[in-house]
Amino acid sequence: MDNKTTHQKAWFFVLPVVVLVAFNAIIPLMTVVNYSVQETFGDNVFFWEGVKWFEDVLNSDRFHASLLRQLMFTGIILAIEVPLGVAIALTMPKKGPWVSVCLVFMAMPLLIPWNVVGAMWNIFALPDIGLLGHAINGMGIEYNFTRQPFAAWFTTVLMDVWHWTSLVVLLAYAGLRSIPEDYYQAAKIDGAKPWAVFLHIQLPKLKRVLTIAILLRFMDSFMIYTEPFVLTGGGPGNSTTFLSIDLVKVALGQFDLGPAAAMSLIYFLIVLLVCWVFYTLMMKNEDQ
Amino acid sequence: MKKISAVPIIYILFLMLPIYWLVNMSFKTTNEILGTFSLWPQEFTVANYVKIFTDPTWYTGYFNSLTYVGLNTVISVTVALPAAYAFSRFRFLGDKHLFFWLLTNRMAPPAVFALPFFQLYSAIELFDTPLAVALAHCLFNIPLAVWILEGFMSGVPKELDETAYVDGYPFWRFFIRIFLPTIAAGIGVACFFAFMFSWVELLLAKTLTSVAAKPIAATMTRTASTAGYELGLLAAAGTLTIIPGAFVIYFVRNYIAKGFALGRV
Amino acid sequence: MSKITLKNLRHSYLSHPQRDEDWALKEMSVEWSDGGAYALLGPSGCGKTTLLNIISGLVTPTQGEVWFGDVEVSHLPADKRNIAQVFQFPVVYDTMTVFDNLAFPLRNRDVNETDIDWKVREIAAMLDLSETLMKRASGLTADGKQKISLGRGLVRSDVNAIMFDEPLTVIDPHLKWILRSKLKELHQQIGNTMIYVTHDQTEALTFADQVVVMQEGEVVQIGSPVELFERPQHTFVGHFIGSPGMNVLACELDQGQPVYGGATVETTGKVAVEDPTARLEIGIRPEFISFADDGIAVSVEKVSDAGRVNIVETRHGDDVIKLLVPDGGNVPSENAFLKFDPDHTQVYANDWMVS
Amino acid sequence: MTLALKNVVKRVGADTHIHDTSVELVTNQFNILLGTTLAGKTTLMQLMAGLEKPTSGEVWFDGKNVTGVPVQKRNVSYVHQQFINYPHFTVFENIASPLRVARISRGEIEQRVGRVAELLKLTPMLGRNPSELSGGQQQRTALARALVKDADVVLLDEPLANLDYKLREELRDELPKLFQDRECTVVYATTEPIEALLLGGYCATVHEGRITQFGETAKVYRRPFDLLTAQVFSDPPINIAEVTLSDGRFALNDQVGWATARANLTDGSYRMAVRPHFVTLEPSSDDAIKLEGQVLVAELSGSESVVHFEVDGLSWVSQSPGIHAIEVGKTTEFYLDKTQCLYFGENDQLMAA
Repeated sequence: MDNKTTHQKAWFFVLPVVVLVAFNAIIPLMTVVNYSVQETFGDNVFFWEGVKWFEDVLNSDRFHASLLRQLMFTGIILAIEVPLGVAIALTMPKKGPWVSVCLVFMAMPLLIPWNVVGAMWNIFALPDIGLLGHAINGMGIEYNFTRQPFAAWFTTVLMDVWHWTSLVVLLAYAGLRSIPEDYYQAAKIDGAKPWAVFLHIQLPKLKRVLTIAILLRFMDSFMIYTEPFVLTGGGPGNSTTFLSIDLVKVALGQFDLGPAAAMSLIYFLIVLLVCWVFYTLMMKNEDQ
Repeated sequence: MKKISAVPIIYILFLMLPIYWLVNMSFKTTNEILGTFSLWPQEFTVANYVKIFTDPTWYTGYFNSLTYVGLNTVISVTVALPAAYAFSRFRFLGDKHLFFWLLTNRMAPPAVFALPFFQLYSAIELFDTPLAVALAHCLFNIPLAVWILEGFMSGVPKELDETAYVDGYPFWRFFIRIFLPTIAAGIGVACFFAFMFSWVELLLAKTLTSVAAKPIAATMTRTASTAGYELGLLAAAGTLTIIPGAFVIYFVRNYIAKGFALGRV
Repeated sequence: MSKITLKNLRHSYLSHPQRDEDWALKEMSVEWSDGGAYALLGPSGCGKTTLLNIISGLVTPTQGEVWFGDVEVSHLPADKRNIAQVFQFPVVYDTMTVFDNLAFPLRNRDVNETDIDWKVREIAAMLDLSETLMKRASGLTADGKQKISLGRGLVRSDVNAIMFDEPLTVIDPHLKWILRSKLKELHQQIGNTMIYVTHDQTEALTFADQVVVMQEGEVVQIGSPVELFERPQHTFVGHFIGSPGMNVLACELDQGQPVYGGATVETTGKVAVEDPTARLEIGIRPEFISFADDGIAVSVEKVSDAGRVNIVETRHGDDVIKLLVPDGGNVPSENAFLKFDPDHTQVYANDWMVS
Repeated sequence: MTLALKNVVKRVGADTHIHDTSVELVTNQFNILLGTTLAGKTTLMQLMAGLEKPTSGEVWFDGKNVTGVPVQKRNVSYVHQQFINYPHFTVFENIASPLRVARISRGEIEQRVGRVAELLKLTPMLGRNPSELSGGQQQRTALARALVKDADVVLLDEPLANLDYKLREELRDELPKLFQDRECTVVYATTEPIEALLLGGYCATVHEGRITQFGETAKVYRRPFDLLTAQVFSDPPINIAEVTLSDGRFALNDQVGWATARANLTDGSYRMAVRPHFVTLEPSSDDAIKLEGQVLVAELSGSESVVHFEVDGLSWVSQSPGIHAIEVGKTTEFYLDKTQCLYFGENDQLMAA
């Protein structure tokens, strides 16, 4: 039974939140919408352009390329971070002093400013003076992420794995801890093998947290800007120019407000759409 | 002590390597960094740190960052508290839609909003103040705080509220004296996440500041581009930005797992 | 299936138990026959769950041995002991259907599918689960889920014993008795050894042939429901079983006969107590006291109407004595005297029955 | 303090939780609300406390309409089924909290808390936190908080339901004594008929959002107006059978019947209800009616045996004192005390007892 009481005065409680968020969300969003349908040549003079910018962006090879790169990047990091995070969470101690130690160390990358993460990996991966670059080159593999697109991708992905896998670990760990001990005992008594325990007990109970983990990682990796920008500047060439980097280049670099705004909206809608689909699937699953 | 599996240890080592390298660099002289490859500083120096602590362009950046992060944390959590209470306790017109709308703001790419934000905060003459950044970060931190707090509050039985009203507590007195201490862990977790996301975000922080309120992280990028490769200095500044985060994690370490357990991030 | 023997069992959760209280389970030896229905009954913290976990292998006893038939299993892990357990909160595999849940233990043991199908359907029929076999287990109500937990034990033919750990905790009050009697019925049909842990007297007495009453880590009596009611071996049993519980009144002993309130209380047979400093008490259940024309003089303090009976609270000196008077029976307002039924009056020395 | 509900209705969305209900509780007595879970007992108590507002109708305290008065101003106390205490306050502060809100002087608070703590055997625990207490002690703390403020109305919502049965027995014994010298109207919700009986006072039977009867507890139990009330007020469930009356004889079936002297009943069919403890293993008198039935289930509680059995497809429940070893499946004799049957006529109204 839903034991909430109906109380319209509750709106007063949420009013400050609504005002603050709306101020930050709606006004800028309106600005973007406004730009996206107009053309300007400076001096605050605008001309109505309709959906021209949207058509341009949707038909531009440049947008397609960065969207494709973005999708690839997000796909790769999800494919690595989620299974890796779950695997690490499964091997973490369940109690004792090690738990705190693990949690504190693992959470550290999450609290480093994103440009510092980029700078750190830049220094770490530099072919001559970086530990990683030095080590790879020392093994006889030629590696220079500022020149080789593949090396740049490799470094960017590795950096993201380093940066964000812990989030999946922490979520999965918390999910695992919420499984009552009885389930493990019952499985033992039923003679279940470790794989069956994972498949029939742990994974189903992790479903909810993993959905959240995937959703978050999808959103954040789709919006990624600072780390790759500081690390590679989007290069070499355009090889690591993801959507956000491209957008900022268009908007601030070239000051093409109209196309940038149209691109922003398309971008935002893609994120919203994917999240909405995900959210609905999640809710549907929970109802069952 | 119980035995610990090798996997987490290897993983932690992997996490610590780049950090170590950064710290390592920060204690080296520029000559050593550019001249030789060494696993630890050959000529140990704290000159980089001395520079940061004596040069106002560096340390004010540090203060600026802490100021807007602190401000944002306080604002986000303070306004989120009553809202989360409303969502956890009451049914009201449009509650579910409102909740979902709040969450969609967590999905807005900051890059999308960078320019309009610049214009908006210039228009209200808050540009280049810590308050501007603090308010802008509310965009994603308030929804987050509401989400986390709502989870914790729903775990407190409604009967506790009723008992307090029966005892004669007026609403606000109950809320502050009884309810907030009861969900202290949740407030801690919400503060942690608000702090975290405000501290790590740079795109908006950089866009909304120029000189007076420039965050430390922005100082770094500008140093890197204007003053050539002062890697040691950069590494020292980077190292210093890790410390507040490490500090905060240490304080909330026992709540992290619980905060995540609610599935509210 | 086999007999269960516990030899000189003792357990402490501390690494170096010193004092008496350090033992979660005090020394005990007991033998349970194959196919019996047993209950471990006691208040929370009495050690009954520790004992259950020792038998199922989730806890290794500090001292003593556990035997299943003629095999010592004290150091075998839970999965090697061939026991089944139903936990307080139902454990079902959410992703599977009811059928797959019931088949799970058999599939893990590589039983062929035809046998599995046959066995699962047989057990499902017994548990009234046939209708729901193809449904998702997660959609069932608490009692349905608890039946699945039980069913996973019943499908196996190699089970030495089935253990129940407070299995009715999450069941709706008005459905409890249905499941309670279902368990009893299943025991009679299947004939497995079953061990049932509970703090509820009705569950224990209804289910078990033999009830083990525990208090503070100690077994105070093992007996049939009738024995526990009529001849409690320990004052705790008298207090814990029955509502209201047994009256326990300090007494003296004169030539093997208890003396209470200056008068000799009749009992069957003489009482011999070796320890002269022992604390002596008589115990008599409210059911076995009646008003009489003479006997122990009391004042009537309170009469509570319990529908079927009246619970009368009387006072003799500092002692409160409760008795039951049938509905409509006469309760004197003045000059009341009590008579104890000699057949059901016991004498206790330091809480243990001596008569 | 008199407390009355006048035509109170409570609807939530499309569901009606309380149908038009009017009742005036008996001042300074135990008023028991008896009914199954979700019957509406809690909603009634919340309406009385002012924690919920009625959809329509009024709540009156001492001749004053208090319908719109918030709970803080009603001078009531409330104990929930769950053990609710302020987790970061000590037991002392928990008990003292209503007095602190009322700005009572420090000395008086200490004195009053001390007295109530003594009464509820909490004195040694005053310095502890609720989480360090056992369930029984936590509920005692909640009770102490309810007592300390001298409320006019004390609402106890199944306060013993979450306790082990021995603790429940102990606290149930103490409860009436706690309120003996207090001038307050107690409302006590319970699902257990035996608890209602032992607490005495007055009783309202609640079924699906309606009060079916209100009166002295013992009277409601012995003379239920209708079958529903009899069913609510019976555990184990009351036995119900169709009987026909003709020529001064009630007939249960072809074989079993008994003569009756009741002249006021017309011939026809009735529903007969008889409590399980009047269907026993031993005959209570010589003219008890013998029923031969097959035992379905035998349940033993601490001091009585409850046997479910079947006669000609009709299920019966018998309740006998003492613990008896009863074999399931066996045909056994049971004895019905015909003098204790209740007869219900049209609309299940009581016709004769």
